[in-house]
Amino acid sequence: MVGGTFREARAEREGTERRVTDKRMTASQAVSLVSDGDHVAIGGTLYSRTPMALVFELLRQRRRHLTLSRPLACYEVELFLATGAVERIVTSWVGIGLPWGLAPIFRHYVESGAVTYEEWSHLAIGLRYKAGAMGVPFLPGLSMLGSDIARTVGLQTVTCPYSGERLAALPALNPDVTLIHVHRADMFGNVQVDGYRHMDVDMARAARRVIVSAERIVSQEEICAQPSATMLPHFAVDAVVEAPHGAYPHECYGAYEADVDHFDAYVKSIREHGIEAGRRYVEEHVDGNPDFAAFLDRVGPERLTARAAGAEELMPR
Amino acid sequence: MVGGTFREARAEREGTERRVTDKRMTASQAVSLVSDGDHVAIGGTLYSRTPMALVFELLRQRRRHLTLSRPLACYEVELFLATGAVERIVTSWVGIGLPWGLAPIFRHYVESGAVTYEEWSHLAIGLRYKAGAMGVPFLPGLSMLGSDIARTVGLQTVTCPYSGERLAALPALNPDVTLIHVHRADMFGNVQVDGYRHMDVDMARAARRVIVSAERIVSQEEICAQPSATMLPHFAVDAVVEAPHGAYPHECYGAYEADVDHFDAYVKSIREHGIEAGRRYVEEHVDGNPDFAAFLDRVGPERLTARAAGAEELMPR
Amino acid sequence: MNDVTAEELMAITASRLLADHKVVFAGVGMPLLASAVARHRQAPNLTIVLEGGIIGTRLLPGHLPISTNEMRAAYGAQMLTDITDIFLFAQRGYFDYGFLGAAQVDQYGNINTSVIGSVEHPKVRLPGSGGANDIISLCNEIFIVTQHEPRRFVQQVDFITSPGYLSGGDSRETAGLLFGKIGAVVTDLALMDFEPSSRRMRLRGLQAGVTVEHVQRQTGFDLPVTDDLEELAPPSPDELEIYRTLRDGLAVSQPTTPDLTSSATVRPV
Amino acid sequence: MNDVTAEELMAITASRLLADHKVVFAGVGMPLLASAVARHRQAPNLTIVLEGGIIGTRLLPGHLPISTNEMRAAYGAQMLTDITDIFLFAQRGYFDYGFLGAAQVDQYGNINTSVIGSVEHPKVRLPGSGGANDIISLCNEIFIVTQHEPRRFVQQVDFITSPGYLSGGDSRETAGLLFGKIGAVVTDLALMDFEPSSRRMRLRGLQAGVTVEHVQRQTGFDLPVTDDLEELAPPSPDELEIYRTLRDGLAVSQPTTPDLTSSATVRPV
Repeated sequence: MVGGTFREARAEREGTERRVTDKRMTASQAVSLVSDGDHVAIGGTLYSRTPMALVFELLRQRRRHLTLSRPLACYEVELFLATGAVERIVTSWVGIGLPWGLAPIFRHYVESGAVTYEEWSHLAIGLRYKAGAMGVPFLPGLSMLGSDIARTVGLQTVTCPYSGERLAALPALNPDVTLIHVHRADMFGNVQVDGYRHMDVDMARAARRVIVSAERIVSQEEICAQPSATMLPHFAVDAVVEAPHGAYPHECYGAYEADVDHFDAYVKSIREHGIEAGRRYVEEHVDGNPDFAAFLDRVGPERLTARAAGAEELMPR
Repeated sequence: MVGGTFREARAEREGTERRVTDKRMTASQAVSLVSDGDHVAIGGTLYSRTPMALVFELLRQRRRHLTLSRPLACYEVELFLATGAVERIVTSWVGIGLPWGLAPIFRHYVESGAVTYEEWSHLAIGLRYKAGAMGVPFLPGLSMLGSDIARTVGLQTVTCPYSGERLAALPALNPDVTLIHVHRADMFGNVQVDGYRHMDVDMARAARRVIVSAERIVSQEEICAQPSATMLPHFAVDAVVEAPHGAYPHECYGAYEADVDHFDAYVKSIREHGIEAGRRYVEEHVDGNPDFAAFLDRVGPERLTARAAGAEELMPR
Repeated sequence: MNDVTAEELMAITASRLLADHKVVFAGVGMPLLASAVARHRQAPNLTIVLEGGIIGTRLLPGHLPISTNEMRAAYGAQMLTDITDIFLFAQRGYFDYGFLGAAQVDQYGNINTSVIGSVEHPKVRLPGSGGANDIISLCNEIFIVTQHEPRRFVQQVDFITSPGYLSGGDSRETAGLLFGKIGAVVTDLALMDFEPSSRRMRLRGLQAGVTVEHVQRQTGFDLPVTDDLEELAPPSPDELEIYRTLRDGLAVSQPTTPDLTSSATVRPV
Repeated sequence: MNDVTAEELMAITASRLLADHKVVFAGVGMPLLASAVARHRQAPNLTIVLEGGIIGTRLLPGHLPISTNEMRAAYGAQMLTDITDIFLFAQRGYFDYGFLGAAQVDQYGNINTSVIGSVEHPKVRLPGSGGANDIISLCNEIFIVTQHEPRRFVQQVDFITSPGYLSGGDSRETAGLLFGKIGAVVTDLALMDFEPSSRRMRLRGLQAGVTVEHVQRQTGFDLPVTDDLEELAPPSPDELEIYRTLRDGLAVSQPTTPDLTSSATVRPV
């Protein structure tokens, strides 16, 4: 299992400055907060509200020896694997999506033993982030018990001092850096999202540093107009990156649907060319553009507009 | 400490019907779900979003041997005490509000030993409801430790099986019935509130039965138009009572401020006449009216309108 | 009936397990489709919950979700929250049914979606648990739907990702899994349940035209047959129309007004 | 200075403890008022958090809240959440300061707001902890503000509602309170802190015109004096105007644009 003690996590949090200051920066500046060997948690789930603008920048900067954690991981993990950036994956599921079958690059690295896949249940990942966010070293739960995933990760149990019941003890997961993508943020880092929140709140509050990319940078007044919609306060956020369509080709609730054609093309290419195709994807889409906006330009406005229209159709009215 | 085991709480929850049906009823019908000896949790906090229409009905029905729990309790607890309804109070604070000093009826019953005040810290109450809501028998925390309140309630500790740290173990608190007041509910019991949520979510999900009063009954379409604002889904709610101004004389965020003049009059009267004034309050304001709407009629529309205007002035715009 | 696909057969048979006014925690794919069919037929008040933080999804016909974490899965929902919160509802006992697919299932209903071979030296590393371990551990009654093939129905799974009855008897409870039972396994050939004391899987019903022998040949372990073995009704035209319309997107009337239809629950187990 | 009330003196002295760009978890009453004064003076980027689920309150002058759970307390907030969530932020280490009043405090900074007499046979049953136990256990540095009277400053509190340094030395840590320190106690007579190893309260500063002897007479235990005892500056006209305007409601300009004022922090300890 990864991570320091919860005392260290607390001490780091205490020692962190909570300056109310303009935290806007480029993705490149923000991602420089990530060091080789860090545990990076990637917000959203599967292909929903993944901070792709930040993920692309992290791929570009070619960090090494990373641990990556997520609730459910999608093809972005394959890109980190293919470029040799990651040593350990902590999640409950790795794939691309049901119709695309198994993820071949993931299979290669994990089956060969080159990379460790630390598999927990979905709720276990959630409770691990939540323990980290709550500032406790573990939380009790009732899943994982009796399974081989419990055995593989070395799950411990804890006995309730009142009822005598034995429960699973999920150890706190405190990422070094958490990346999330949101709908709105002000320059100080107060952030709001629409729709489901995935595990973003706990993942961010468990972390040592938090980088947020946002569809829109708004005024503090706009945040304060709907204070109940605020998901994280400024003092839980270290960097704010403006990134319209910043989850593309993944979806952003209410803003745009996922681009499944993009996944199709990716999967077709890795089925034909293997790991090399993963590297080529990074060369073409990440290294081949100066920044994420340039990548989106090459995707083209028609495609982005169509995904936005698809989202619009699914919204309550 | 009160309450059955978490296994019993789970078994009750499993056995409960989750019918999607019209759950609207009168306060009188709804409150008949409460039995003598029950543990009743009262939603909101202090004088904010207290379900007063339901509280008045519970006072009218003169239940006996109740346990009452809340995050912070206000003068409503004195009314239950004065009418002999309550045996035990589980909370972190009992008063009326800072300017009104100590609560004399509360003092009388607790100092004489007639009623037990089980005092926990504010967070401890929150984690106790949360443990109940999460379906676990306890949650770990880092307050209460070293204090005499821990000693008095028999707080146990738990050792983290990973770090070896010793933490406070807050035992699950599963009320028999939770009463909450909300801004909007549909007839099935999907409910939404504006502003802060107090501990309503955990308190409701920890409970065996949940009674909701609502400022407005709305269509399911209105709920579905803002699904992220839904605080409890229909299957966590057993009864829905329409109660405009249903938190009066307490506040309801965005709708009306508290009526501090009403508190002034109450406090003046108990300072002069003691417990008897508490009983008289119930006779006059509860028993003296056929229902809560009639009580509000006697309060008068001018007073209600003024409190609504005060609320309007404080809202973001 | 030649034109009924195995997937249609499974989804429709499975849909009949779901009674009205219940809450089902559905995995994506067949479990979700089966739940949607039930909602359009005998269970208009069925509440479908998805792990993506979604309560009360309605689905837009022809725009079915690929995952449990996307807008299509949230269509028409009454409540959107977060992932962990959904599982905590399950842990509290709110969810009558947990509904899962399975890559590999054994005679005690244990599911493997982690690895073929050993975890140390995997032959195939599968995606992993996702929410399956939690759903099977926390929901009140579990239904499993999968294709009936010998490589899927094995004596003992290579790896217990999601615990059924573990090694049978009371081993599930002993492991600390205090709640939930594995109610049924539905396939394109049969309906199975579990013997109450040994907790071994047994044959309860046959899809139309399927023999006990055929089911046994497609099963990697000995499958006892219950005394009251029944033949399952083939998908009705009505069921097929609902299924296909959901999938392909012609208009299906949404059961938006609960309690108007109170058709008796079709529940073969 | 005759017209400065004890409450004004305490709130203004306490307000100077708060540095800019910090997060303060404030109790209602004087702690909140002192925090608001700081925000309008040396700490325009101070974030005030209240246990009612409120982050970043601004307060509307003349409409001060009576509790931490009401609209007046939420005025201008950046985030509204629930009560437990606020305390969990504290438990994680986000809150630089915890700021409390006290009915009774002892030489180790333990606070009693539960009972005068014994809990079994109370002379006076006080309201209880509220959030005070959690604030003092979980925030990074604690400030206590209260009136200086012998009945409030006792050798040993009747009941430890909210643990300071317990019985001194490392007893706080030993009890499992791993974090936080009691930074200062502010009264209408003096400023106190705690000796680093014994953790006993000591006199650090005197309000203008107050003698060591007077403070000692008003204190129910022996109060050592630090070598660098200082005289605290009396409230400035500026501070008094801010305080009174907040309380009474004439216009005070809101510090809405952070980082434009970067006045040096006035911090006497």
